[in-house]
Amino acid sequence: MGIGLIAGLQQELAVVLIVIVLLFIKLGSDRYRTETILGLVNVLLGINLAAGLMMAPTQTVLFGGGFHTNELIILEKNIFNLGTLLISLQAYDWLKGHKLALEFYMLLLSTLAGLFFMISAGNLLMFYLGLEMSTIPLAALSNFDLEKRQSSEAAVKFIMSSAFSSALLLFGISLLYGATGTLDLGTLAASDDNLPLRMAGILGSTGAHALLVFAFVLLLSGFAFKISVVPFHLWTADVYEGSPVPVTAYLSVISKGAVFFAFIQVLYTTFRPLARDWYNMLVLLAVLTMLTGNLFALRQDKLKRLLAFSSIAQVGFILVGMTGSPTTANASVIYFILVYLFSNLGAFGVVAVVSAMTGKEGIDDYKGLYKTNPFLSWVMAISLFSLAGIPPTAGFFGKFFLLMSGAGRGNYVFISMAALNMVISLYYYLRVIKAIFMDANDHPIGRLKISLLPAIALMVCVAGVLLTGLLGWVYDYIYSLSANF
Amino acid sequence: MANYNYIAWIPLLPLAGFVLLGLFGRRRFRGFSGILGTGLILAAALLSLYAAWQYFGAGAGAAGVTAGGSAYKPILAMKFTWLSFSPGLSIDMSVLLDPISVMMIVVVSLVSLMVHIFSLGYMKGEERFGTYYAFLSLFSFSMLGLVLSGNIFQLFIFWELVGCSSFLLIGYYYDRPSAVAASKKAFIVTRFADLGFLIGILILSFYGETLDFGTLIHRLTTPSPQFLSITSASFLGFSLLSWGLTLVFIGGAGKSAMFPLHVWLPDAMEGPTPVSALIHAATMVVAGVYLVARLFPVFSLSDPPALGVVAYVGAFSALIAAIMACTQTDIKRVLAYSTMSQIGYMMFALGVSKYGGEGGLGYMASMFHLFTHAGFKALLFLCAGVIIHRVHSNEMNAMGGLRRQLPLTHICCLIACLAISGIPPFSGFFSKEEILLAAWQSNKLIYGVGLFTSGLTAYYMFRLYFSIFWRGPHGVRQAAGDPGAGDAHGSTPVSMNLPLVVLALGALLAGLIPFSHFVTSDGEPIDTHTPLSFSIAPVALALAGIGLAAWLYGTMSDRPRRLASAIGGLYRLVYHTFYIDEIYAFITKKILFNLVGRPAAWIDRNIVDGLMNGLASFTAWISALIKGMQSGKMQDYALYFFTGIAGLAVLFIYIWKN
Amino acid sequence: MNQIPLTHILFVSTALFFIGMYGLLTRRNLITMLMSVELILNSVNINFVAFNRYLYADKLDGVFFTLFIITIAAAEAAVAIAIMIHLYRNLNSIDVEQTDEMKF
Amino acid sequence: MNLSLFIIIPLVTAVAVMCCRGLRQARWISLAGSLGQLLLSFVLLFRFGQERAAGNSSRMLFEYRHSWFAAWHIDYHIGVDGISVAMILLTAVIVLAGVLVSWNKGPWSKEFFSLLLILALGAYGFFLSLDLFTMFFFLELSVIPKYLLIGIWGSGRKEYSAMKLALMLMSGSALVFIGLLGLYYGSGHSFDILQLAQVPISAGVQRTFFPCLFIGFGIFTALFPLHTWVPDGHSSAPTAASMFLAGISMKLGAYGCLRVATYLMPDAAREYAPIIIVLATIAIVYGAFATMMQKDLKYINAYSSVSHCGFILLGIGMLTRAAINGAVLQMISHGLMTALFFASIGMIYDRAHTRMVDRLGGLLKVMPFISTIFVIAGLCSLGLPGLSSFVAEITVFIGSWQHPGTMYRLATILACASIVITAVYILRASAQTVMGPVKDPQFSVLTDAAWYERLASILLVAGIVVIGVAPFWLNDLLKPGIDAFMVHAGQTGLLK
Repeated sequence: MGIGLIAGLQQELAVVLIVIVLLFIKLGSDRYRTETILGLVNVLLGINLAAGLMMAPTQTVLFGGGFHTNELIILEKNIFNLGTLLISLQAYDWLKGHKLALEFYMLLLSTLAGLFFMISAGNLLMFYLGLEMSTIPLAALSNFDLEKRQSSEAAVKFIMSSAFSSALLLFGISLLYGATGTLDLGTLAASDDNLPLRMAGILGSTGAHALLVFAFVLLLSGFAFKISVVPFHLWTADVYEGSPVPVTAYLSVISKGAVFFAFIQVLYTTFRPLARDWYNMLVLLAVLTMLTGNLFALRQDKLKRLLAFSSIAQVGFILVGMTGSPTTANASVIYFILVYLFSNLGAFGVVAVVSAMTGKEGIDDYKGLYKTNPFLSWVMAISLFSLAGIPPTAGFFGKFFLLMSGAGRGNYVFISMAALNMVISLYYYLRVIKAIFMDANDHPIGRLKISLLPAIALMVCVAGVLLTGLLGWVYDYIYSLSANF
Repeated sequence: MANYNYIAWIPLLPLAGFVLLGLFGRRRFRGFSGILGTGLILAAALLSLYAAWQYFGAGAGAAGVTAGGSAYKPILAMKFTWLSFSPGLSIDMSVLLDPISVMMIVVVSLVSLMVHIFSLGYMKGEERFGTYYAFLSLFSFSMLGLVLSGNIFQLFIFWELVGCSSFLLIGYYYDRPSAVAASKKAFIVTRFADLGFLIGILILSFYGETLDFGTLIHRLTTPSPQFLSITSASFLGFSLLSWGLTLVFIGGAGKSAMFPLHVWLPDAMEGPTPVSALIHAATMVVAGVYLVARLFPVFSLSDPPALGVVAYVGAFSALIAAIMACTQTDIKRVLAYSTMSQIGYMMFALGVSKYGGEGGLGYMASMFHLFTHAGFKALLFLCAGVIIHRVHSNEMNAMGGLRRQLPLTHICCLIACLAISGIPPFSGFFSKEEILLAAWQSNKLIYGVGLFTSGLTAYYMFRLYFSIFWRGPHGVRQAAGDPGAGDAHGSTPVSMNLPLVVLALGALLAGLIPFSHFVTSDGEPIDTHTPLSFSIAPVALALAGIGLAAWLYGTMSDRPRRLASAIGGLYRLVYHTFYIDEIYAFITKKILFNLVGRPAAWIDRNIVDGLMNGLASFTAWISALIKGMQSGKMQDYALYFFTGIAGLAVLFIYIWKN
Repeated sequence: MNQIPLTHILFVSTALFFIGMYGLLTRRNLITMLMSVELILNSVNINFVAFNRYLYADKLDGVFFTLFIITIAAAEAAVAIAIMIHLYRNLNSIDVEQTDEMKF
Repeated sequence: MNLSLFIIIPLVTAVAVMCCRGLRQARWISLAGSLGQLLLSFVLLFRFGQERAAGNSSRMLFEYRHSWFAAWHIDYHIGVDGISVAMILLTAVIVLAGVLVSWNKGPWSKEFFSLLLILALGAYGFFLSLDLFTMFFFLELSVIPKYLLIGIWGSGRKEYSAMKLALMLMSGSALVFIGLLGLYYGSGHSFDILQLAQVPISAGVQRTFFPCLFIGFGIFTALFPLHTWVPDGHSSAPTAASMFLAGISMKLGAYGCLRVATYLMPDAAREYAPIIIVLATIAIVYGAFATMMQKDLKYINAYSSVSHCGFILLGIGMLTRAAINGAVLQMISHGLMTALFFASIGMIYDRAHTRMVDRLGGLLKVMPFISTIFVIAGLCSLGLPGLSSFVAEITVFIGSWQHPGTMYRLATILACASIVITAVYILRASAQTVMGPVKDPQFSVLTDAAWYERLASILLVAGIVVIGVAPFWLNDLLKPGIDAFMVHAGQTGLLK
């Protein structure tokens, strides 16, 4: 066991190790200046990322099937390591003045560990544990702008909504368990056509199918809540708006992305028998999500809230991609999440820097930004173009492949809806661009001195946004990993 | 076969002039731009004369006339494909020599040369002297190209180019709003006519499957498959051949200022007077006649109805223009209407003609009249130029008694007036006699119109003549009382007098050329013999007209005024040229602008674009409508959440079952 | 075997679920809402235990799951209450209706 | 010959411009870059002619293929035929002219030039692409720079116009996108134009996706009634952007309609031809009438662009060889003409600070060069022989007329009639602005064009005149491409 355990759990262990190190530092003393601690943490995270990247590809199954990992999952985790590092770098300015920087990292990394377990989960119990392990610290993180009322409000909304949602998710799991007698994701898939024998005895085969669908809907709602699918999305905007910017970024990219990875695995392996049901469900939800997200985003005046709704709309697009065939769906979704990570973190990075230095978060405050801060403006613009799917940014490729994957099913009305939504979404992204580049402002944001670490993060984001798409092998690599998915 | 390649240089020399003067005329060549332009056109004129000599004279046996007969055959001196559409259908740049084109290059280059020379004096000191010569060269190039075209589309190209150069020259005094308006009007009216021409070309070329004149005429006059297809296809009861030819004629009518497309010509007199002489009297305006003559075999042999249209439009235009000319007081306008009237003669002469042999008298007469008219009308305009130069006014009422101050001009003008009135032995007499004879032989009604018009012509021309040179001395006073005029233009320079003399000689002698030996409908020379008795009526009428004019305008009197008030309403109607301009203005301003243009612009801004903006507003409206969903209250969120689950469950378990 | 039928137990758990749901949707006090969520979790627990006992007694998956749910619920409640306390400091109230500063 | 240079040179120039300091450096580098492009395109022309003369009769020359997204069978695949060579030449000319007329563009000149070069890059890439994905990539690439150019450096209601333009063009490309997906899945999973041309595409697929592609590209080329971005966009844009927008950007759509929609789905093209022709005719006539009522010079040219681009669509809809030929000629001719027009309007606006026709007047006296350029552009617009538009329009007319059928004939006649209306509005505009007495005493102190403006104008006029005087040269270049097109479209039977 020993070595195998460590090899399989390498990434999780690394994260936990960092948490423990931080814990020791905390226990040791508070001699260290915050800057030092931040530097150390970022170095540690960098090492973590490097270690993850250099990790030998293994195919491991642990805990009696409760935990599994393979090359694709390792890649996913590496993506999140990278994302966390970027967020951590961007948070530098904010954390510098925060007295609980260490706690922030402990909670953040616990969350990350939870997400890792969730992605690797082989059964529903592990999945649930991972999910909660990520959610609960995140709720605490939302509250991290301690003096701000909005931050508390966001945290309350987050913890209560997610408690409610996980209760419903559990209810669904319990029904599923009742129907099939297993919690193992693989076995659930095997109970394919000879559906729930015992329940069929009680409810009849139609009834059993109905029960399964109902259980699936409940389970879906749990996922949908996490990834903000309409109508389970309502918490999103409020929480994103109220939380500190790095937490929002984390919520919108890492936590959402991880749930997507779990979700797509569950859909394509566990619930493959129900494919025809969930296909229609996804189509419906995707259209609703894109439309609602966009329509709400149109009317926002605060950048964070706008990005929140934009991220809801993006989820709709990801759902479109998810409806394709297993390989294309998987590859496109993972690729898009990678792209989305760079783009969204680019945008949030700028918001984080500006917010930490000036406290301004409204779109109007960004008027005339280009005059004073061309670098930030270009980062923002490139990120937004990527979110809008404009070439040559990676977002273009990401969206293209998502819709292309979705179109594989031949449902062109659906794809047209998605395309329409791309146009609508362009409007509000361009509003921000307009504010930054075109509008005059009497009191523009002053010339900001950007610290080294956030600057590095922003440059990485821009490089990612520009290169991930143009370099075709990134997609091809992901595709090759997904092929045996 | 003689080498005619040099013919290409005839249009190309003026083109070179245009390019050089257009590029450098403003600064570098400014000083000698007039000399340059004149020199080039002189070379072209000499080449033209040489070509005519070669074609009709010395080289006749070898080239122009085939060995067997004595007919002048068309020669395609050069040809290259300019733009090819499909096999067989291409625009070629070619040089076609046949009697009419050779005659035309001589006329065009000579008149153009005269005008170039005249302008050296007339336009001296103008700010845009170089530009003026550039435009003149452009016109000469286009006109020479037009007459040499061997391809109907090539002709169309040059046709448009002459229209453009006419536009540029009319608008030469661009800071005068009236000149600008006139140039615009000229361009648009002829453009409108060209639309007919273009569609006519499309019809003819589609069925004729060629754009080449020779092939086209051959195919449409013999029972070829193309001929059968175009005559069997019909639209609104007429064969497509009729449509095609009529549309082409509309193009010609526009350029030649036939009723009702003549409105631009009087206004075009806003241009410098030499330009009017060249373009709006001698050359460009007869392009329509030339066009019909070019396609004459088709008109005549295959489609008499279209030829009938030509005849009646020509006759009516001749008459109505002559009537209008009687009341005008602006010299140049009188001359413009007289031009229109004379072109009407040429048109109806073509219209009453037949193809080939003696029957082709009208054709020959028309060309002959074109030839003589070019000379004496250019002379008239140049005389008018001298007068205007001296008096600084176009108004006949402001002149009088100029015969002493401008003796040479007086003589020349008299010759020209006699020529246009058809008094023997001046050139106009011969050509007009033959036109009338052709009309007599074919259509008595048209003959009647022609005869009456010739009387009117004599009247209005001598009205002009007497008003300027005789009646009362006050014109003299005005001229003398104008100090500026006296100093600057005390005497007429040689450059202006020389063309007058040359053209006056032409008007005297051109009638003696045995024209029918050179230019006929089928190239076969014919002999014309007008009976002496036939000439009595027109000459008598002309003399009567002159007498009336002398009685009314020979001395200062109030006879004209009394006559005008005696016929009151009619006079006003004619004076306002039958209100045709007003009708046009009504159609364009009220109907096209207000009823079509304005609504189109409005619809575009408000409905089509409104639809786009409406889509955006609709989206915003929906967005506002659903904003309540995000109420900020957690329990509402939970309710939506729960409803979502319930909805999905119900929908997928009970309704949307798979 | 003289035991209570599974359906009865499921009925209880369903009732509990809806009671919890009702509480969650109507109560304005955050603590009470949290308690309502706990009720739902308990209904889930009952489900798990009942299914395990009645249908799949050969393995203990359901029971284990219940244990974990209880644990996590405790953790969740702890964090939730901590947040609420913090909210109370900022807002002087834990009325859910007042947490609607951010909307639309 | 390495065609990728057409993408690399603008890119390198754009980046270099962004790196330099101040207007002086920026403009010289842009000038060097765009001169390089022009030279390169002449080299391309020369090499292309050489290859063809040497008997290389393959469909596309200088092909280059590099796998891009192997998973989707997407290649970076470029190559040229005569049509693309002509379009590339057009682009190079207009970009150079655009850089020249923006010589003193400020503020933010380096951004301006950089965006302009990126636009050029998009256009080159689009015309070079033989892979639909690559093509789409470049198509969309050129949307946002337009938005920025109009929104930042524009005039009037610039933000509104820019947004409208961006949204409408994006809608167009969204439609194109759907059409591309349909083609991909309907034809055996390929985006390669040459491969797609080999595969028979079923009637159902054609019927569904032809409209998507045609309308999508049509929006770019002002297909009625989706043309409303044109007047606003053109009129608000800075001069160089207007030139580019009308000169090249609208041609992207036309090229797409031709190369993608019609070429790959000829059956559907035939089926929908009546609709296309009706819309094109409406655009031609209605656009012309709407132009007549405009007061702003830029609006005049914008609406006239709607009308003129109608000829392109009409030619494509008619599907006869000459009509298609005319459509391609019109693309090039209109590109040059409208760029010249916008350039001259821009020069006038820079000096007189107004574009309203009724406030201008007598400019010929104060700025003869600019006024002459303006008049030349106008004369070209109204189809004067010797200038390029005449050649193009006549070819379209002759080609359209070859399509028998009363409706087609009627459409042709209406299209012909529009040239009269064109004459009306062009002459009205030039009469009021250029001619007449000097209306405003302030105008009398204005200066004539500077050397860079003269250079730009002369470049464009040269293009117009060369095509107008020697169209056979261009026609020979286009001929093989159009022949191949017609063979594929199976439409050769329509020709006599």
